[in-house]
Amino acid sequence: MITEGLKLIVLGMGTVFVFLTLLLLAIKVMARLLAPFTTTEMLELEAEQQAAAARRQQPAADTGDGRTLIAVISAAVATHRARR
Amino acid sequence: MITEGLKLIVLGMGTVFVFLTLLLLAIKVMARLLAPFTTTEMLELEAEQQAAAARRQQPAADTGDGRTLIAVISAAVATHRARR
Amino acid sequence: MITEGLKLIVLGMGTVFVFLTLLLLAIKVMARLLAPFTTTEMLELEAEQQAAAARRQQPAADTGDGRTLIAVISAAVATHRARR
Amino acid sequence: MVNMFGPCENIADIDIPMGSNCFRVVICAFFLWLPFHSAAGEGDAGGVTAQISAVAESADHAECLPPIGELFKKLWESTGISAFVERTGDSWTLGIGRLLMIGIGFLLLYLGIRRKFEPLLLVTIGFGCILSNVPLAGINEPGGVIYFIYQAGIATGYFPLIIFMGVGALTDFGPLIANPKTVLLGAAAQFGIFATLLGALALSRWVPCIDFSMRDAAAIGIIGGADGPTAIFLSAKLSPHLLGAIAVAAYSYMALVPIIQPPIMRALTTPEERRIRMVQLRHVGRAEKILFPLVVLTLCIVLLPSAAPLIGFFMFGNLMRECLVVERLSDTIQNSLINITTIFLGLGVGSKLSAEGFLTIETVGILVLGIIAFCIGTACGVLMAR
Amino acid sequence: MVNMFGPCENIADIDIPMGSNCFRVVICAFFLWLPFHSAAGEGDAGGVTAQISAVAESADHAECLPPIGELFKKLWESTGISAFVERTGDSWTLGIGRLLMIGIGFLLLYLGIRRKFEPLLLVTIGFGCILSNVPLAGINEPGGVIYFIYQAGIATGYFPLIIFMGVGALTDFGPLIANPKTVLLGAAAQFGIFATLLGALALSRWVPCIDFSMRDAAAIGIIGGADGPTAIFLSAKLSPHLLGAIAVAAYSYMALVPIIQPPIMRALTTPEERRIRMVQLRHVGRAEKILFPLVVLTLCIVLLPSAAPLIGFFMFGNLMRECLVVERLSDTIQNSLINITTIFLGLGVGSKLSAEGFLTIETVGILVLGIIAFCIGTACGVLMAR
Amino acid sequence: MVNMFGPCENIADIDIPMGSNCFRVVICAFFLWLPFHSAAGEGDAGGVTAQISAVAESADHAECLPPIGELFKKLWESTGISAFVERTGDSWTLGIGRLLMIGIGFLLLYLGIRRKFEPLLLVTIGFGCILSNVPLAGINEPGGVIYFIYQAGIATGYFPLIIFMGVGALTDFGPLIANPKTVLLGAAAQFGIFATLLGALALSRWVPCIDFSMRDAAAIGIIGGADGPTAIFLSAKLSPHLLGAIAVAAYSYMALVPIIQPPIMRALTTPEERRIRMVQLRHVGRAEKILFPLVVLTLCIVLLPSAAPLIGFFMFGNLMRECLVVERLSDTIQNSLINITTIFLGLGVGSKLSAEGFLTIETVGILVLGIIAFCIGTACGVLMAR
Ligand code: NA
Ligand code: NA
Ligand code: NA
Repeated sequence: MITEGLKLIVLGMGTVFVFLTLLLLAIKVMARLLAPFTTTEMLELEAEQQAAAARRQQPAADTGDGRTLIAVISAAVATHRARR
Repeated sequence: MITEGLKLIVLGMGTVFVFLTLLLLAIKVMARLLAPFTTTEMLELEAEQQAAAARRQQPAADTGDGRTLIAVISAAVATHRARR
Repeated sequence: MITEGLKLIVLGMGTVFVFLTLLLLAIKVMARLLAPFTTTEMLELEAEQQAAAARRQQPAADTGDGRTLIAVISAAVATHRARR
Repeated sequence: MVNMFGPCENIADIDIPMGSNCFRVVICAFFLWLPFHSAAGEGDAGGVTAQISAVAESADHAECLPPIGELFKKLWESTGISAFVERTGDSWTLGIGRLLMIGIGFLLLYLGIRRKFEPLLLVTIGFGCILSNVPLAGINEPGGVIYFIYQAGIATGYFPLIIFMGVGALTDFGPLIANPKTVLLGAAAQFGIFATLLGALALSRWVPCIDFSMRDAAAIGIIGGADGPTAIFLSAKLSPHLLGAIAVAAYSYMALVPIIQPPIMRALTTPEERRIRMVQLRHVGRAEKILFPLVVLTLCIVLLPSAAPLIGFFMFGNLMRECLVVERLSDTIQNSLINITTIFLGLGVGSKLSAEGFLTIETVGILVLGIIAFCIGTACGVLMAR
Repeated sequence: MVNMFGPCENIADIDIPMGSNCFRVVICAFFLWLPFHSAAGEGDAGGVTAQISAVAESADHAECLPPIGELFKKLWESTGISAFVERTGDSWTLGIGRLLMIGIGFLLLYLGIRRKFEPLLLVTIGFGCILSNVPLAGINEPGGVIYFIYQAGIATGYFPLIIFMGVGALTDFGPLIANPKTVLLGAAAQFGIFATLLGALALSRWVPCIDFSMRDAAAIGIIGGADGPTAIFLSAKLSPHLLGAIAVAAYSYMALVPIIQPPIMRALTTPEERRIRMVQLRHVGRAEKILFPLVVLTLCIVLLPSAAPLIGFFMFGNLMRECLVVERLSDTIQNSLINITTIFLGLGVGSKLSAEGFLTIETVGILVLGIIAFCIGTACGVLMAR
Repeated sequence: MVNMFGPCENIADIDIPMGSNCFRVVICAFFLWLPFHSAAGEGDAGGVTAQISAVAESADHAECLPPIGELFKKLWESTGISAFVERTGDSWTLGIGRLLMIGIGFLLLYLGIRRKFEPLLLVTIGFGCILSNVPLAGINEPGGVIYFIYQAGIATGYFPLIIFMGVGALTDFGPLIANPKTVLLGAAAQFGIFATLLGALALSRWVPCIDFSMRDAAAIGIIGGADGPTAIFLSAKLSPHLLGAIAVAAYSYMALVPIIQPPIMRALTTPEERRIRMVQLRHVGRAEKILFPLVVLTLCIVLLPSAAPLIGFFMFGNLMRECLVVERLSDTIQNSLINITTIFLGLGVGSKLSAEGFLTIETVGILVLGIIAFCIGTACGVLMAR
């Protein structure tokens, strides 16, 4: 029985390595093929974050008139809606 | 077979028109019978909207003390509760 | 048949009383055994409530700068998150 | 969000206010389906006249429909009016009886929607009752959907068990643990139950047309406990033919609790007594709340194992509520799961509201017994509480 | 929230970014399972070669595996590549046909995800199609999960009924009640339906390889109504072997509504007419909204009882939405229940997208008929609306 | 919100703090049900003594109960105490064995609630274990609810598939795609799996009372992968009689991951190595995330089609999560659907924790093997990662 088990192990380990290696290659190929899309997306994301940061800095100046609070509330509401 | 299809069409179209015409009549009869309720409901709704509008105008005057914000938050919370 | 029904009633009522009495005893025993835990928990709860009350009193003084509102919003958000 | 399952709103959104065209499609489609319907072998075992069956067979085998005049005659025979009229000749329960039961379904909807009597159950039971009594559609015959719901969920007892799990997850036993003497008020339910049982046996003994077996009487007795899911669970086991009447009676009287109880209470108690009951309860610890369902379950296993399915699921729900480590599951049980089960439970109970099962003198007896027993139960509860 | 059903994220959280190891476990586990797979008697009735079966038997009885070289040969025979190649010899529908259908599954995913054509259905149908056509896995054979979903939920008609209940709970009939004449626009759907039916019969008559029965033609006709759940419900009854093609056609054309309708509408109406339709509707009262589903149901019972299951569930959903006393149930129907049912409905429809059933000249005919019929339907709708 | 499914809270709301009277109703009702119980033919095939059966028969046929003294004797015979005592005479697994298993159920509840070891599964499995071992109630016999849950959802493999869909919808493969080399860490799981398999075979060879077949050993091996749903899915196929022990072992060791892993990791890695792993990952695009599940599925179809059900449902869930056009469905899967399935999966696994199946030397072997294998798996994972 233990010999049978060793057979199973050779069979299993060998093929699992083949499978996982192929998967590793497939992911790398996919990443290379899709690199342009990924880069564009990343740049857009960064631009957006910078714009958001800029927007965030400006209203911080005029705290007195309640705009910050309204912004906080709106952001909370937006987050909440986005989450559902 | 195509003759059979035409029979089905005559049968189907005829009866569908009968059914839909009866439905049309039924909706009209229902609307007439329920007209008093609908009118009352509509008037109540309008009164409520006017009251709400009046209420909304007043606190807009005193923005300084934060009441507007509290109203905004309460309204948001109420909407949120109503929605669930 | 009615005699049979009376038999069922005697059987049922008797055993239900036994069951409920045992349950009553079990709850009392449980309450006594767990009394130390319950007391600790209750004291913690009270301490927390007092702390919360104290915290609530303090910021009530400086309403002008919007901290109350932020506290209200944070509390609402926290409650909302806790509830899900 | 609205436009995901049909083109209904698309069309409306663009330009023409067509409202929803979905149901018009259904109507058209069904006129197409009509001639093939019974041969499709779906549902209406005894529900379609032999003639239509013949049409369908010819349509099926020879691919050829009868002449147009005959087709219109068949069409007439497949309408509900024709079915109500013609079937009444064979058996009143198939013709006019179905019409009466549809009326009762509408009455239940009225009670649920307008009077707000236990709407969650009366609306679903009422609609199930209407659908079960539609002639020629076979919704309540083997292959039909409501028949299936009853067989799969109620005859087996699974839906009431899930409801109990949900009720457990919705129940806070804190007040009971703080004031354990109230446990003995269970006798109130008991008096109601046994009074109803005796009443059922008395009816059976002295009223000529009523003949309840011991099992029937036991099932009827449960109405006196004014607990809907238990009544459904046990009558599905003890006497399924009375399930419709028992469920309707149980939920009606559950709805009457807030109406009947206050005057009885006012008659039997003094204002001082009522004020006394409002005393502050002690704080109940988390450990107590977690152990309570396990203690009840243990007692149940030791003394009354045959009640373990129902009490077990009830306490499982309560444990998930109180243990605070499976809040995901507890939330789902309290919402999606109990709601989905309630819908199907109601529809399934409706399947037992057929004319031959419901329009009997027994049902009248059950309804009358129920209301008497309920009053007795309430009165005993109040007296015990003193 | 992420870490509740596996150790996947635990490992990642601590130190090593292992990502999710769940699926690696699955892979390892399946290599273990492999030699026993067919003897486990699960799913692959006709799906596994006799040799593997023999291995499994020996593994089962004599507790002894064949020599390692033979084991690797068996392993090769249990791969998908080998199955696609070797089966093509027996029957192209089992070999290359499955591969083509998997391609069609990916195409449906593309349409759903990238083109956003009815994604809720095309993503689920597409994935169901891929899984159904995996060789040797037996997912679409007795014992397999998608076969079970089809048999339990679609062949019986239960899933479309639940979807209809959900659509009812999502539909606001207010505009229709305010302007009841739009009801007659149902004729638009009707023209589409009957034109498709006639087209199907004409194809059957004059195209040599196509041979639709009357039932098939009726089922195909429903595509012209551009309503997915109705098409699925009725083709499961009338001609299940065409269900795959009909469902794909129906959902594709539903998705095309917003693309095809505006130009046809612009061609057939003047700007003034289009503006006129935007007039303010009257206020519709709550009582009207509550009674509307009951009126439709009553008419259906009186005139067309065989449509009662579908119309009944549709109106049940709508009543729960409008009656406002069972909001719990209405919410659950509009969310959890319809979503869960949609997932399984899509997977189940996918089971009808097998090579032998779908890769036929009939499917091409159905797809062509569908698009023509849909244009006719839209044009008639617009003309009727004038 | 609380008062919708019973009169429980109504009564409390008004005046008298009755708490919930639901369960008292259940108790009363069950005393009524008692004499009829076994004749109702529900569940307890082998679970009720012949005498009670005789009572029930007489109650059924002659409508006549035995004298009151004898009734109390029967009542005693239907209590749990009596069953535990008397059955021990026939077979210890029916008497004292059930009591021990109920104790193990309470232990699992303790581990889940107090120690917070995988509470979602250990609480439900623990409760399922308790309910399955209640004497005379027949919950785990044909007709009983937990028996049904096991047969319908676990023996078929459907519940683990749904769980996998949910886990897929909860898993973010971003880190794995950013750093694909971590895929090879799957070998960690593999070493655990094969070490456990060898261990099981060794036990079977050298320990006298243990006799695992090749199938059993393969099923036990999966514990080494520390993945609960896979272990349940495959042991339901390979050796259902060990499912209880395997599931308990798998979930216990899953719970131990965060406890056992850090010290092993600290022993095998240097602080510098641990810091290196925290490097910033690259941004992973939406297209990559959408294609990843499809790539895995394709590889699986090509190389290992027999794993397609599990991997397919896993990747279906992940695709729905990432494609962003079916968020409704993805939300429902991540919440209602996976929660409902988890509840029933746990209860169903509990049905395999019966005394005769679980209280064996094999179970001890499995538990010991599991803990050793888990340590090996973790150590190999860490070593591979270097
Ligand atoms: Na009588
Ligand atoms: Na032809
Ligand atoms: Na041995």
